[in-house]
Amino acid sequence: MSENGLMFTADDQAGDSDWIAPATKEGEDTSLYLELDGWEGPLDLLLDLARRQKVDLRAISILALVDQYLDYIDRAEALKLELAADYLVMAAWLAYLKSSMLLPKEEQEDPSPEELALKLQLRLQRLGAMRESAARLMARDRIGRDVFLRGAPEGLRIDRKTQWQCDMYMLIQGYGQVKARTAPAVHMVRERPVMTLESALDRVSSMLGVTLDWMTLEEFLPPHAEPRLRKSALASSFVAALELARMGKAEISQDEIFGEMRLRRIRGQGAQ
Amino acid sequence: MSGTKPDDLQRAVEATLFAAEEPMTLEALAGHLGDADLPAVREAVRQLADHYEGRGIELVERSRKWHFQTSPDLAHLLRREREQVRRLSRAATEVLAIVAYHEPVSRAEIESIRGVQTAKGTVDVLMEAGWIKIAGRREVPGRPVIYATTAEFLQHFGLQTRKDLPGLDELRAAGLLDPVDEAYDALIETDEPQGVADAPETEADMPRTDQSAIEDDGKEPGE
Amino acid sequence: MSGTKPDDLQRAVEATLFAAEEPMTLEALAGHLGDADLPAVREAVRQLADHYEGRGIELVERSRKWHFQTSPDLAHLLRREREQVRRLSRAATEVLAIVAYHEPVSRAEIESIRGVQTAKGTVDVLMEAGWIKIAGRREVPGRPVIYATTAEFLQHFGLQTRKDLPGLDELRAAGLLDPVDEAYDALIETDEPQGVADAPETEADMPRTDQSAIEDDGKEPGE
Repeated sequence: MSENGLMFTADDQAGDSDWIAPATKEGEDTSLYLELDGWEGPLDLLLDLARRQKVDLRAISILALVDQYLDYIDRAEALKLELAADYLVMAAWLAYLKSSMLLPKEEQEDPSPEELALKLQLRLQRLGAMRESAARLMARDRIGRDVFLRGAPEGLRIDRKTQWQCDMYMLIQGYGQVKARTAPAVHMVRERPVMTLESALDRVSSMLGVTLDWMTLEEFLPPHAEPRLRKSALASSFVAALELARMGKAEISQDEIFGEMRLRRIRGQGAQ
Repeated sequence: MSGTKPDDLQRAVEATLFAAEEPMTLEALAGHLGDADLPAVREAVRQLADHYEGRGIELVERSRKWHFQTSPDLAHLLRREREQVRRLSRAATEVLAIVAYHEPVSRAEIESIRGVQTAKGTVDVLMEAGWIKIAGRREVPGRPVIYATTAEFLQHFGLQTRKDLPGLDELRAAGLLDPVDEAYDALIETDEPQGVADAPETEADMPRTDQSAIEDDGKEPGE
Repeated sequence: MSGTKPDDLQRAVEATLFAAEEPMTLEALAGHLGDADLPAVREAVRQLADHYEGRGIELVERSRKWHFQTSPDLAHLLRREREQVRRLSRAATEVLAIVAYHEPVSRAEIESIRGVQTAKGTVDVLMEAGWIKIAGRREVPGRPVIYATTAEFLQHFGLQTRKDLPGLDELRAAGLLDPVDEAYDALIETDEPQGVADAPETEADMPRTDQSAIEDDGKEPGE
């Protein structure tokens, strides 16, 4: 039993109101209309049967209810109506409940049949409460049925308009930035005083020709040179010294690591 | 009441609510009226609602939003030939009531109250109508989706807040919104203070249509 | 005038006209109200129109048909303009400055002066602000649109004529043409795409395409 088939059948019977209990017309209580499609499951059928006892749901007789339900199912079977499993499961459970209720007290199991019966009653009350609430809800003044909104509202529209803000300073600053950013860039490499390797070679070799004595590297550097030129001269002169040594025109000596580097002409060389 | 000329703010509120296509909160109204003073807007709305009382149209509040609508007692004049309101199936009606009175509520909880499996289509119909929405997940194993009603639901059924649900207080007082087991325990405790020993294991008691998990995918031929 | 309770017919007419999707003639009204007496309907409509006079909405007759409408003096509430003040983006400021100093200029010329591509939205913003206008087309292949500043531009920036714009010499004197040092340049380059320097605007001047205009609309959903 699925309610899918029911979703709209209930409507068909509902007539003008949104909801009425199906097949529950007054005066039919003795011969219950046999139409299982009318119920939303066994609990719904039970609720309907319970209502027929015409007492408060808190005062229904569960035993009588069970009998009614089983009777109903029997008749449906006699008529060869196809019964959904839900209804049969409920019937079996109710039959079990009934037999436990009729058993002597001391043989009862846990949970007791009283508890089961009471809980069934509580469930029926809750379902009944929701059913009534649904009916009351549907009976309220509903938009489009009982109350109506304006047929042709003009509607509200908000147009956003932006007030742009800019001032003179921002303007000319902006222009200045464009100009500054796009001004053709001229890259100038500043002239720096250097001593090239060639001039160092010339200088060192000519100075070596003058004496046979050891001279420190520093002594080959131009005196009074400004510091940056001096650095460059030192580097170039050092390389020149190595070069002269490689050519066999000079010899180099150093007493210790990082010690003073000395240089002298190799005899017989450079005199010519 | 009527009789006095409306002031400028009242006129502006009246015109705005009249022209609006959707109900408006006081805040939205104040914003629309150029950041008007909220208490003043509230007062203007209240006076307008007073003014319209007893007329053919009325100014009502639903879920904190205000709108004009025709008076309910004139429904017979205005019902159109074509029915504007979707006719709900009985299943959908019940599910809606259960969501409204028990919210937030999971599908399993709805099914346990109804004692029958709920077709997915039933919930979908209510979602499509804009009356219920998914309100999150219950932090229990399986993290089932839970449902709650919407502002449109309140609007449609003319409820200012959920507290206005018909009979809500009575149902609550009678414990009819509590689960069966809780109600049973409460009953036992008051009736016979000692009898809780045979307390309830959950749902050992009735042939619930608990197969929802199985049937969920299986059944549900579209309608 | 107002002050008296409306009678049943007035209420019915009021509700019917409120809910109607079209203006209605007196005959249609009478027919709708179950063949009410036409003179009585006419009188009810007249009284209602009286009642609404001076309120935020009014009941008006247009070519023999009656309908409710927002009072004309409150029409501004229906089409509300919301002004927001926003600082011009740096890209737009630069474009504006270029137009001012070089007008009339085409977009290609602006781009060649700026050294970056200029989103169409940037030009649109300046047109919307009313500061630049299309001043014709350059008679070269492609006949590009050329832009010039407007009288509003002069007014907004407090200039008598364009000649009052500071010259390049003055800009230089003010340090505004100083070569930007490398660090600053780097800053500009990283800043620019996000438009950090320029207020909360989306458009930057890097090779963005023209969607800025669209995006501006797309955002800011009404409330």
